[in-house]
Amino acid sequence: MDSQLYNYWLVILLMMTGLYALIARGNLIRKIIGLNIFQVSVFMLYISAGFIREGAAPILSPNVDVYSNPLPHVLILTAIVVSVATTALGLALVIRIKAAFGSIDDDTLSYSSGDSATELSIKTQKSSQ
Amino acid sequence: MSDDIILRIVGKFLIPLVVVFALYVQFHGEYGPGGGFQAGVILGAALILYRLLFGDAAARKAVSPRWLRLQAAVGVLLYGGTGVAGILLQGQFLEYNVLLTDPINGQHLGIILIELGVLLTVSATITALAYTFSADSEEHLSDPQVDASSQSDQLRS
Amino acid sequence: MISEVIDVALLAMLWIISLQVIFTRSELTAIMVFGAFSLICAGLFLAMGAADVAFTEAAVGAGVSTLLMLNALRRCGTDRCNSSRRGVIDIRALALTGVTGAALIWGTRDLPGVGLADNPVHLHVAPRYLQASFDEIGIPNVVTSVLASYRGFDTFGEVVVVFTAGLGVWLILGSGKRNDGKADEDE
Amino acid sequence: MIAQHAQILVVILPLLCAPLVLLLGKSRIAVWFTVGVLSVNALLTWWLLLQVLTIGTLRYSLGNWPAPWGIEYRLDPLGALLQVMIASIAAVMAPFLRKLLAEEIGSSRQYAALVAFILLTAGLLGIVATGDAFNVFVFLEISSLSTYALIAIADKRDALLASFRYLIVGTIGATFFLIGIGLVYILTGTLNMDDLAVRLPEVSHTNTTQIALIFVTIGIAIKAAIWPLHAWLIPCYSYAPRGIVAFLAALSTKVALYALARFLFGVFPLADMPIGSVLLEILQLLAIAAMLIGSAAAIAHSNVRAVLAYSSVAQIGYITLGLALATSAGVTAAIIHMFNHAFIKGSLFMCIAILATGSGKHTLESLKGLGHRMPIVGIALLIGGFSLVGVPLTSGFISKWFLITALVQAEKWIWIVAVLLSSVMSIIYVWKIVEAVFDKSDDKQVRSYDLSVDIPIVLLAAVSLYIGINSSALVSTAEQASKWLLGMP
Repeated sequence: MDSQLYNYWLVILLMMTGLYALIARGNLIRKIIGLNIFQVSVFMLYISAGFIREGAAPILSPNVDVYSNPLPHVLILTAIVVSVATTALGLALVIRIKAAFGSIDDDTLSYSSGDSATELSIKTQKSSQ
Repeated sequence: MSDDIILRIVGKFLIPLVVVFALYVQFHGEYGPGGGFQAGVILGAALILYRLLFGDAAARKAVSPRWLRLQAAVGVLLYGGTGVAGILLQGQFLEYNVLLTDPINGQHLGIILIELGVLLTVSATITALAYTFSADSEEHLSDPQVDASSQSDQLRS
Repeated sequence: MISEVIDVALLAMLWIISLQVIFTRSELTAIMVFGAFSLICAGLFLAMGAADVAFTEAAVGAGVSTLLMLNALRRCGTDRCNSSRRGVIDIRALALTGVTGAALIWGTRDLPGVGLADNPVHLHVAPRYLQASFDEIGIPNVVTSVLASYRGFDTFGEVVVVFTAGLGVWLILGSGKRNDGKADEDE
Repeated sequence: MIAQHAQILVVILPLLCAPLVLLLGKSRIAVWFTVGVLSVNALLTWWLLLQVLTIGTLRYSLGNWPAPWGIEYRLDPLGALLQVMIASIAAVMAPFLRKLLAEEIGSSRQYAALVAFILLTAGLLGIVATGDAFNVFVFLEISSLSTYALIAIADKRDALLASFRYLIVGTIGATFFLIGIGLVYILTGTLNMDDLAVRLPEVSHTNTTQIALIFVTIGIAIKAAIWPLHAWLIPCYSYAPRGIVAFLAALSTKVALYALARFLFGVFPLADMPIGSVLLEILQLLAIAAMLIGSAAAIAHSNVRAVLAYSSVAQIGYITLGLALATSAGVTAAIIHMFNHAFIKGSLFMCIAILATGSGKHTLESLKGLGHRMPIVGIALLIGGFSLVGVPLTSGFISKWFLITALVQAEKWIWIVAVLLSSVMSIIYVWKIVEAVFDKSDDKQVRSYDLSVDIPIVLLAAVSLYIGINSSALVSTAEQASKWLLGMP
């Protein structure tokens, strides 16, 4: 049995590589890439679980008996969409952070201690109208 | 916008093909891989290609951002509306069997409707994302509070 | 046996590629590497009988995500990562991922092997989809049946997620004239 | 017909309301439409709660596919109580939010923010309503994505950073949750929570189940901001738009705690699992640490929103402690505090938001004497503060009373000392705020009243007072809910 688990373990190695990139690298875009690799590897975990040797893609056809499990496929289709949605939102934030802080290096980004020191002056004026 | 005449002419032929391919993926989803989501991405890609070849202004004229928001909202409503139709026809939410007298036909109709909803929302969102992400003017994003010095040392590479 | 060799070879290749994402200095390289990573993943999905997932991963991971990343990079305008962390092994991250990975490997040790037809995952719930979906729904692609009908509500949630993301990006980035407070209807 | 479908309508009404509001655009109808839908929704949840309390668990098969094959909605007393809380607070806060959003982000994108708020509400309701583990993930992401967007619309650059960091941490949490769900799915082949509860005992001793439990717990704990995974919460609560933070502080962590309770007691066979009791012990320790460290940090800060954020970390500790006792009394106390704290923190953040409207600042200094200018807000703040401390005749007292009773029953004497110590610390930080707000002020001019703001604040504060005086309905509901949750009806 054990010999057939290498698939899971390689997938876990991939996950951890993504997670490492996410934590260790300072650039925010790189963090998003790491996050994506982490998530895609998790998808691979699901698909590996649904895999059956000699099994065909689950599209019914009269001369096929064994199909791979369709349920993980459906779950991962949803998860891929969720992942790209998160990526889009994250990258939009990165663009705004670059505009606001002038940097996308996590080490140089920090909250300003003063409360309203960083409020956009124009906005504050507008709200008083 | 591309000034290369060859690119534009090839593009003119290519874009309808991409759209047809998207529709194929959409409606072939019952028999092979594909469906609303994949078709939506491809349709979005066709619009992005159009924008690359004919420029931002032309693309916005063809498909305005306001229209895209409308389309995305309609997609969600179509999906949810199909579900609500199941309730109105004495079934459960998202029960397609009751949509038509024959349950199998009902399932077909239901799946076609919701896949259409997926297509509308996904293609609109992908296109809208491309519009907002590749907006060329950046001045509106610059923060008035960030002084010039911090920006000047972040030179473009 | 051959398929297993290909499988391991592809996974090992993926790992080497993904290491690039940690070590490369250029963000552009990292993005392109991620695109390749996604594409190979799509190939693996296809090899494991997940045609729909492969299609989507190729379109979304290698297509949309990479495109969005490139656009973000262009607008951020810094290719070289001038982080002080570059090249340094991050002990904290290494420890955290090490522990997590070890826990996962320990947790998967007593799982049934990959690819066996009598795994519990194939014996419950899924058989009905494969056996009855053609009579109950009438279309051959079981993934579409499950996605659109049996678990149609997840897909509704998925559409709402896409809608939310579009709305969110519009709220964060769009409406170009944030500061004059008018006429952002059509931007 | 509505009766039969109420369970699903509660979630799909806001889900469909969101795109409609986007279509309606800037018109005034959009706002009233939203308030209308959310009010109808709140009424539906009340009706559902009464149903659940009389009939028992309600089930609804989506698409009419039976349970493990299709997605099932499942409402037990705890879920119904949570839904009442979410829908009521959302309905009451909607006009308040519109007002504050208009002030903070300008009217042009305000309706889009309103759409995101409706989606957030729908996401939270969906997490509570569903009986399918993967569906929890989908709705968790709907609520999370709308939260990230709503935090980032504040026109402060710190809000962008807070939102981004929350996005990264939150997505790691969601992915951990996905890994955990995947592992139990591989073991059992099912995703339905009740079906999992039936099938997991057979494999309760495998490594995989232990690791799955740990990953699910960590994933949800990040969303619930259980110490030490709370770091995202402080900047988010400190920099998010003032109106949004009131809603987030009231509800989002509570829903995550509900999900934690569901998975700990309703899915995993905790008693049979080798790590089950260890995990509960660890959660208790983390809860104690959260109470003490959170309260201490709240005392140390001078930004009122940071004070309240750290106070939330401490209060989440109380709830976690009650849950981790895993006794009927403990879980009852946790449920009561979940409910009370939602109203207390919601009203406190609303008060602070209104008090800070003029200056846009949230330091103790900038709030000085404002209680005299806005007496209604000031009194609501006082009630909320007293409640947070646990003064008798407020809802906070009821929470603490039940928690301490549960600890006495479980003979956890040291934990009682910690709870009391944390309560004393809460007196200090609440006093700081109250002292500043009611400081002597030269400007005694009373602000003109604004119904769309004052009514929500008064309502939320009134709930705290009412529960403090007459808690029997809440207590009996919570007792019933904890019995269902622990599987001893």
